[in-house]
Amino acid sequence: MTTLTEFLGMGGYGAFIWPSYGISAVVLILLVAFSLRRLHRIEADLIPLEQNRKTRRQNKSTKEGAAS
Amino acid sequence: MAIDLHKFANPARFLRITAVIFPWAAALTLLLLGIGLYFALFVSPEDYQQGNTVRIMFVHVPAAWMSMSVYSMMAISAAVGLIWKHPVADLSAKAAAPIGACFTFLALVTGSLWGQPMWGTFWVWDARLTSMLILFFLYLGYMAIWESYDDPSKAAKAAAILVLVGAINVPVIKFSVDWWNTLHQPASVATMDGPKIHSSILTPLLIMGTAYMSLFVTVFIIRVKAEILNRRLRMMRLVQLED
Amino acid sequence: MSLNARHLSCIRQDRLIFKNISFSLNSGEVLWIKGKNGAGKSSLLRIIAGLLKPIQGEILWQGENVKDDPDIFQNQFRYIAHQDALKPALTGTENLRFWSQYFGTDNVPAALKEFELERIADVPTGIMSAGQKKRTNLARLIACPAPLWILDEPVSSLDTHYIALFRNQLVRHVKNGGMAVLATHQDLELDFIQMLDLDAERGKS
Amino acid sequence: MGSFFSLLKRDIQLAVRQGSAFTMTLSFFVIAVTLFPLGVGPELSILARISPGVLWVGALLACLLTLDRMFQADFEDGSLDQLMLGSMPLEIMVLAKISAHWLTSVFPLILITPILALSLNMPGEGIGAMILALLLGSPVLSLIGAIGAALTVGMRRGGVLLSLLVLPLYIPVLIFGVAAVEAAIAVLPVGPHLLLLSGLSLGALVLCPLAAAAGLRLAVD
Amino acid sequence: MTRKRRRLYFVVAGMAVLGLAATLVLMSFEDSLVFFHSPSDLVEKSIPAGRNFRLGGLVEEGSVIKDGVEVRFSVTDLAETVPVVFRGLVPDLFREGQGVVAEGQLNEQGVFIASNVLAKHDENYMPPEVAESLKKAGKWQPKGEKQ
Repeated sequence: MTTLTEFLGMGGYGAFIWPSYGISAVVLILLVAFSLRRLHRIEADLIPLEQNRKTRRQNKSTKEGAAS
Repeated sequence: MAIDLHKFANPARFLRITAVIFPWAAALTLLLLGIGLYFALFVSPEDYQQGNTVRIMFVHVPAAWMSMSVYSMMAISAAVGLIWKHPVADLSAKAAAPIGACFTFLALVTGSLWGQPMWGTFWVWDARLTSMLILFFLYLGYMAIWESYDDPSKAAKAAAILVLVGAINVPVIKFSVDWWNTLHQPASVATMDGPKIHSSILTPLLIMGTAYMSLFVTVFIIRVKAEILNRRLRMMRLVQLED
Repeated sequence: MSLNARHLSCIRQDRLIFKNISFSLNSGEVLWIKGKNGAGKSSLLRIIAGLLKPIQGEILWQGENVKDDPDIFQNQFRYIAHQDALKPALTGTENLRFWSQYFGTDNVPAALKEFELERIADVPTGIMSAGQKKRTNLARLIACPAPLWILDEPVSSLDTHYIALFRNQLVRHVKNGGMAVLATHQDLELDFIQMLDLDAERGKS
Repeated sequence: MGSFFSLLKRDIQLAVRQGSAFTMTLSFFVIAVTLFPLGVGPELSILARISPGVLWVGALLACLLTLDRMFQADFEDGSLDQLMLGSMPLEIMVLAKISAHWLTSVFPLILITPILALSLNMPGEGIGAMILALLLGSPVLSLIGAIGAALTVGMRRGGVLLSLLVLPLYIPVLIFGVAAVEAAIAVLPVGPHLLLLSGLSLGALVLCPLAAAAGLRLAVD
Repeated sequence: MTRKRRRLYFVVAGMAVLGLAATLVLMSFEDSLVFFHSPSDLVEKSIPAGRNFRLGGLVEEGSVIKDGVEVRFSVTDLAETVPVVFRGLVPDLFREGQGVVAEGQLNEQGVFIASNVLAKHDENYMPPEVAESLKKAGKWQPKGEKQ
């Protein structure tokens, strides 16, 4: 128990060291999370459009196939 | 249409290559962060002068390194984008900016948390700290430009001009501690006569530095992919409008 | 003198405005560009003036690519846009004098006379009517002479009298060996005219 | 050269003709500076101590207020297009606009600075240095400002973005400008500070028109 | 004048002006463009009493006297020494032989009355044992002797 408190106390500098590590962790985790969320949103928005294009192409080719 | 093909050709290759790198970069980041933090918090000794506060260095210095490297990378990308009109160059500068801004913010905050117990103040207006703050504002301005233009190709050019103008700040940050009498101490690692840090402290620092670097690569890949897909999304919506 | 355009394409904000536009124009000719709103008339004129970069294609002046040597095209044309490029705080004469000095020419009194502006020339352009401003703007064509006129809706907000007056100026300019590229909805009933219909060009593809 | 001076002449003529902008900038400067004694309290020693910073910041903000009009008016009425079709290089055209801006918007501020400095109880040694520092350093304000003005031309709410882009780049001039005056007040050599300010001005004189011209090309495109 | 020729002139002129700018900036670096002044500077420039500035140097060995909240010490750059008085908490890194930057002003007696004291540390980092053994081996150069 004493070792843990000693460790957390960091020789009296815990109040500066732990916030440094904490804010670094928070900022970097948020950065990763927001980046991933943005990517997933865009990917989700793309899916219907891609399918739309595919079906139109197929329609086009079947039409052309029928015409020839 | 030939123009469209040109716009997609390179990004497609970029996406293929990064898809291979991504899992390795992500795994490396986690591994290095794990080892680095273990060394930083448990193995590394106290400094003879600064005691335990030297541990702040392991999150402060890598962030500061990255803030400047990311900006330099953006400046190079911006120049490439302006001169050769390479489509991925503009997007990669745009994708890197928020990451660089985060690193700069962290360097400033952890630096002031280190400064208070050691120097006796959270902040001083010396050359190193001030130029670092300017760097942070430059990142913010860069991102604001991207937000302010409706036309992405215009935004890319305007943002590139700003990055290149601000690039003059990077050598100022780097050499500020040598050019002026600052409160901030001179460079410890990249010096002419080798590192001035004992290996037991230098090792965790370098591990953390590499971890931050690979974290940057990981997030950068995610963000560039998002930008490329976003551009494709925009194009497809326009095509839909035309029909 | 000749002006040629080859395979011009224009993209604005990722949208294709027009593509593969070509024309050639010689001394004594007028090119009338027609098209619906948004067909790219103004964009085409701005491309010719060098204010806008085409995504592909080139402009040739006297058979030489303008991109290779911009000097040859410099000051060879006068561009009249929608906006009047007049400072409201300055009088008509002052505005015209500034532009003629800026372009290194000097023909202001004649310009005022030709466009019947002498009576109002010393009034700040800020209190002029739209038609008066337009005429002052058009007077730049005479005040700063140049062989090629690039005209974007030159007769909008002019009444019939002044339309006729402008038409006479245009005819005289062309008769004297000048040329003009003109985008307008109004038929000026000129006989040495070439037509370029951007809507029709669009249909071709 | 004829084009350069005709444009310079026109811009000055416009500023004189529309005197309101002229006096408004000056009044802003005076009011902003005189607010400090009210905010900080009338204690003369404190005022004397902060006076170099107050005057520099005041001048900087007053300059910032006028920046967005540097190209905006010409952009809106179509003059900018015409200016770009002239025979002189765009960079030189931009330099003419910047010179006009400095002469009409910044130089008048320098003229009334001594009076304001006295009202802030600035020591006599500082006032001369203040004027010299402003004369040598303030061109940077117009030069860097031109970049911001060019990049925000045609934007609906460009003013805020303009400040965000330009203010960080103003920090070095502010720091060295204030340092020059403080050195003079502390009876330390002022020479090096003034050299540095002139160096900044000369460097900006070359680099800023390039960047601003690139920004303008973007605006008309 | 052709465009190429003109551009060449502009580039040459631009380079010349940039060179001049760089020279001016470098010249100013040589002199007193600083965050703080050293005790030698004080003697050279004879700063009058009552002016605010920053004084930087090393805390002289054996000069620190703590008297309640008041701390008296001397700042030295090994050539000149200035006595300093400060009322307040000094930072943890404030030690004899360490770098220090004090803000304040001189009084009539030539004593520096500090309103704020900041510690400056050097670019060396090592564990205490290493520092100890370096000292023993005589390889240790305290910062003061380097200058």
